[in-house]
Amino acid sequence: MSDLSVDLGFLKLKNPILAASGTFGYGLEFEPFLDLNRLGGFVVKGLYYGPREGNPPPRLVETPSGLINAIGLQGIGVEAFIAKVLPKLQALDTAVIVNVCGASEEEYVRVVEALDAEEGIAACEINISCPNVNKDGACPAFSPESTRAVVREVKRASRRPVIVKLSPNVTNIVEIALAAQEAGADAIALVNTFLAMAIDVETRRPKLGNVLGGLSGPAIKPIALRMVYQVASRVKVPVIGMGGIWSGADVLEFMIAGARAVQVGTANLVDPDACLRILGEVEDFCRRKGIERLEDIIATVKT
Amino acid sequence: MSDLSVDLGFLKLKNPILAASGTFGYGLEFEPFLDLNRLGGFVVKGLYYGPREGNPPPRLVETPSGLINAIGLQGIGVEAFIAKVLPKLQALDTAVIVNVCGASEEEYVRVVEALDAEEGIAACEINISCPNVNKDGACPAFSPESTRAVVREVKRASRRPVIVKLSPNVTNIVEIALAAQEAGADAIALVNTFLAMAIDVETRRPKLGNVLGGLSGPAIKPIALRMVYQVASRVKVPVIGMGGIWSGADVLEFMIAGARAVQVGTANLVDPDACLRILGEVEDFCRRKGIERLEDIIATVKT
Amino acid sequence: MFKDPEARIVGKESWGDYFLLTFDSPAVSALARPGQFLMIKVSDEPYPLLRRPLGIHSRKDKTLGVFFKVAGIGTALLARKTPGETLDLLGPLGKGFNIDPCLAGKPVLAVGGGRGIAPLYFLAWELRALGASIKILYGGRTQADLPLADKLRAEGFDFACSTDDGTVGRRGLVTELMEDEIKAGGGSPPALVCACGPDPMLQAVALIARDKRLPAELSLESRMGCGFGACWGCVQRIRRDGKAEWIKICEDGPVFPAESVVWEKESP
Amino acid sequence: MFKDPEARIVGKESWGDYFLLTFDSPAVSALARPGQFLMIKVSDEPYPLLRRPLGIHSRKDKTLGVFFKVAGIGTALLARKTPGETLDLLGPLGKGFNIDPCLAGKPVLAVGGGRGIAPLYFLAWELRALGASIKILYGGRTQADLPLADKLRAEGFDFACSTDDGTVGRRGLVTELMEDEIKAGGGSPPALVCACGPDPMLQAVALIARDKRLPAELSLESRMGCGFGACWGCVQRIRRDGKAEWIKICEDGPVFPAESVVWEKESP
Ligand SMILES: Cc1cc2nc3c(=O)[nH]c(=O)nc-3n(C[C@H](O)[C@H](O)[C@H](O)COP(=O)(O)OP(=O)(O)OC[C@H]3O[C@@H](n4cnc5c(N)ncnc54)[C@H](O)[C@@H]3O)c2cc1C
Ligand SMILES: Cc1cc2nc3c(=O)[nH]c(=O)nc-3n(C[C@H](O)[C@H](O)[C@H](O)COP(=O)(O)OP(=O)(O)OC[C@H]3O[C@@H](n4cnc5c(N)ncnc54)[C@H](O)[C@@H]3O)c2cc1C
Ligand SMILES: Cc1cc2nc3c(=O)[nH]c(=O)nc-3n(C[C@H](O)[C@H](O)[C@H](O)COP(=O)(O)O)c2cc1C
Ligand SMILES: Cc1cc2nc3c(=O)[nH]c(=O)nc-3n(C[C@H](O)[C@H](O)[C@H](O)COP(=O)(O)O)c2cc1C
Ligand code: FES
Ligand code: FES
Repeated sequence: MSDLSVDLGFLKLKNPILAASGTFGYGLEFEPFLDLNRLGGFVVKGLYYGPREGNPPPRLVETPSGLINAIGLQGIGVEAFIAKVLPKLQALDTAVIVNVCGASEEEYVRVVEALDAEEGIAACEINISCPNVNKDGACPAFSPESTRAVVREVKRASRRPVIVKLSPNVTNIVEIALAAQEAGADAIALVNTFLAMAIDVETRRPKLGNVLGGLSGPAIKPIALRMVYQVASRVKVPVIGMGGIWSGADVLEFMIAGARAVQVGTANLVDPDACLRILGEVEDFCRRKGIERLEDIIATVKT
Repeated sequence: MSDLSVDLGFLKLKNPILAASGTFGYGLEFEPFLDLNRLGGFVVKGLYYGPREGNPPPRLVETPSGLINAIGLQGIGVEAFIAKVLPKLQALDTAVIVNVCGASEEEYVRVVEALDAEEGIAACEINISCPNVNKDGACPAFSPESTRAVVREVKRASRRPVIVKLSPNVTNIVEIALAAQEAGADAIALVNTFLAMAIDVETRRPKLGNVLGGLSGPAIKPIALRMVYQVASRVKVPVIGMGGIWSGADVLEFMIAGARAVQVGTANLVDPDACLRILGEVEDFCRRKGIERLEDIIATVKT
Repeated sequence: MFKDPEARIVGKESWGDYFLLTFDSPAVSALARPGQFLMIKVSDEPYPLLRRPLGIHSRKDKTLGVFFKVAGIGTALLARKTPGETLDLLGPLGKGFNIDPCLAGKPVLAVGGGRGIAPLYFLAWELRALGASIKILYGGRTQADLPLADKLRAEGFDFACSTDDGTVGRRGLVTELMEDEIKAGGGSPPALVCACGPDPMLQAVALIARDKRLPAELSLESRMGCGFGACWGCVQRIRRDGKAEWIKICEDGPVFPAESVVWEKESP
Repeated sequence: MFKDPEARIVGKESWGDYFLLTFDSPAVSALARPGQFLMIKVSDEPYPLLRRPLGIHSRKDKTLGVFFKVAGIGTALLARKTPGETLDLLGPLGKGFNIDPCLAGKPVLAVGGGRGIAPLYFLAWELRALGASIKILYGGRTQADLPLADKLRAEGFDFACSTDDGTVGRRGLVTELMEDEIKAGGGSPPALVCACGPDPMLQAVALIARDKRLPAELSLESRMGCGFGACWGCVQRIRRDGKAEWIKICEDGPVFPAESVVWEKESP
């Protein structure tokens, strides 16, 4: 059996497969379909401090090999999460990561502080890249300055490792990643969704209630992989890659490009047991190729 | 019969369907498959001043609903184009647009000047957005300053209308479009391809000889449409939209979002008569919906 | 709630654009209730990407059935499947109709528009088994949209239909048929109205039910990402304890009490 | 060069992973030459996106044939097509083998590796018709990779085969068989060698041909975007007038004189 564990420095994962935020509910929704403890870990749905309404429907549009969503981070808020959900997650033997949202630097800090008092959370993933909240899709991850500002405040407030999740909707992803690293990020996760749109030609209305939304799924994988490759070859902190992962081969592509771990997003919606299928495919690959330690393939792309 | 013509101000097109640069050869390759004169027009393959070798193969990778290319603008150069190809194009009754490339501002100017002496060219499309030339995919369309610089020089040198073709690999597409407009662009074309990558997990080598390439095709349409919508609602010059157009409905989406004309790219490779099939679908739509002038649907999205 | 990756198709019928597929899925079948639905994979590849939601149309021993109209690429691919092939499905999903045992002996009205008949067929069988006196109203644009009419009649269901063009049954909307029916029923109004169909029809059913003070349950549709509560993609405005909220149709629905559904003026 | 959007499939044979489809395509068939190829649409949807290139394997009146091995999603979809369905294809594309009429009466060697036999079968028929004395060498990993062996023999072709594992024919590479053959031929070396197969095999054929000063034509493969010269995606390094250039395989090839092909050390 190959050793599939990967070490993020601040966190050792059983295997590199994490379920991505917003596509895995609070984790528990998937218990009927898979054993959560077999995952490397999962990232829960984005949490603001208070509960949020989210965007008006329609919230989803399918596109060729892709999905545009404009959920708008509907959710129960951090207090309800701590009271109702976290106790159940604490019983699990896998890395639980909380995706932290905020309308301002202060809100990110408040969420992180509320979580700091609790046990059973492996890390916070700071979502500075959601395209579904501001009207034009703008977010802190659009500039190195605002990235640095949020990350610095959050790092100051948190006793936990901080993963910073970046947006792909930028000219220079490396510059943003370096800013996050400089401000203290313990890891960089990328990519969040691509700002996108669809129009119903019969009614001439946008197909999403929110007009714009975020594109995910296999359609975006080649762009996401490029960004992970660019970032991983420039930062020192571990990179968590994602965007359109659908198979074990996709995971390996991201790892060979430099990711130490990956997240599986949209695939979970289509196949609630996708993470385990994908993990199985990674295992098969290692066996077939005689790879003893999966970590050995990280950043081995021959360019 | 609906009136399908569209007016770009400097150029009236029979219909809004142009074939996109690099996917339509020098036009003549398509004569066995369709009547070029039925097109709104076509944009020939990108031309540097001199002939160019292009990138080592493999130059193409198929991805889910997409295609990554790293041709690297192999081509015959502007002199051979004028001598051997242009005479044949001059016999056509459709808008012939030349896609102009350059390694420097001076080269763009040289190409435009060489073309200026010739007849039978409706406009120049300045390609400041090719991701396949510099190692990291960078191009003038990455910043408002370099966009402005190239466009200003080209406008000064050219007696012809200048269409500026933008890159989608930027944080703020509106800012770049405004810079192009300010520097004198007669129209804005977007989008060029998305910088992308694929890795062969068996060999751990990039699947493209050039490592990085540009993603096109239906996979990117939702992102391209979003950008066209954002730009069209902010600039005064006409916008030519493209990215993943595969059907008449796609054309209508781009026009409703604000494009005055569109370009069909990758679809031409799969179906050499794609432009005419798509045109037929647009006609059918107008007939079914009782649209007398196709121009009336431009920028009518109800947000 | 299971994933059955290999539900073997054992039967197929079709009428124009309408298809009925039956398949063996013992575990899912054992739990299925009328109004619940399945998420069915339509491709092994990531195109089309998402599973498609289809109501449970019938159950017989270990076999389930779905009845659907071809609406696009996903249902078209599904329509090409043949007996012997397998379906990959999740189910049973959602909550379904509220079948109170004390409906035994009471009149129940099931109102289906077009493909909306799908879950009502399963409902009708279960209610009949319970001893309720079920009447099915089945409407469509034209006769071709009522492919199940003969079968319903042959199976002895009390049944009436309507078409927009009058090719069969009452000319007009199925909700007009519903009003006739309630009027004709006179002293014994239905103890429950169950409806499934396009939004405007459901809105009309809700109005009639409110007007006549009839309890009604509506089976709603929406675009679904997952079908099991994970993505928050499928929400509908639902009023609960006086507060209107975005509620997940896949988890808390797809069936809701008519009076709880808040209709948007226009769906965008 | 045409688009035939509706070439009706009239025949299908299969051997494990290998398939032979024949279809009516009068206009394309009328122009087809051995070594030319078709670009075949494998899906009506933009997934898989590109057409797939397949060599023309046979021609009989208005009917053409393709012979292929399932290599991935595109060929797998093609393998599911059945007689009565239609294919959407572009063809005939490329230049094909250089069949000089003065080959009549002369020995020609056709060397095919695995699916590389596809275009050689058409070539063999045409050369035989011309009066050339053709010998086919057919190699594969194992017997299952030589599904056409019986047919070639039955049709009276002079024929030999090899397998890596020795399950049938000479144990070893088809290029070793080729060397044997040339040696055995003694005084009458082939007037032309035509080869199609994986790159390493073609490289070996080119070496032998150079060594023995035999004219050889190689049919190359590469990833193709369009197949008709529009995208510059399919290039191979070819030496012409002493200068090595990236030449489009789809337009100037796929068949090139062996000595003009410049091999990269390793393909990336
Ligand atoms: C709970 C539920 C139960 C349903 N039961 C049935 C049934 O029993 N029989 C039947 O014929 N139809 C039923 N539908 C509708 C059916 O799901 C759609 O017709 C189908 O998904 C269309 O997919 P397509 O690929 O054929 O069409 P496309 O238009 O190509 O689909 C495009 C996208 O939109 C989504 N979509 C389109 N229309 C709808 C819709 N009305 N509801 C939900 N998603 C939609 C699809 O899932 C897909 O993501 C039900 C829908 C829901 C939500
Ligand atoms: C001129 C020419 C003639 C050919 N003739 C035959 C033939 O007669 N019989 C036969 O079995 N095969 C032939 N091939 C190879 C055949 O085209 C590939 O096996 C097929 O395209 C693989 O597609 P897929 O979807 O099944 O595999 P996938 O691996 O899923 O294809 C992925 C992508 O790579 C491309 N691709 C993969 N392998 C090749 C390849 N070797 N050559 C070109 N493109 C490739 C595909 O077009 C596609 O875009 C020929 C190739 C060329 C270039
Ligand atoms: C329905 C949906 C909801 C999402 N919600 C969140 C979220 O709450 N927080 C976040 O950081 N990312 C969110 N994302 C982005 C994903 O975590 C992931 O970054 C993206 O989908 C790319 O990965 P994929 O292509 O594998 O889905 C969401 C994505 C989808 C599809
Ligand atoms: C093979 C290929 C070559 C291309 N070459 C050029 C080029 O020379 N100049 C240019 O401006 N754009 C070039 N493009 C980009 C297209 O013109 C177009 O902007 C892009 O492909 C998006 O449109 P599509 O999705 O319809 O293909 C090329 C695209 C492809 C696929
Ligand atoms: S469809 Fe995903 S939550 Fe309902
Ligand atoms: S495949 Fe497009 S030029 Fe050869």
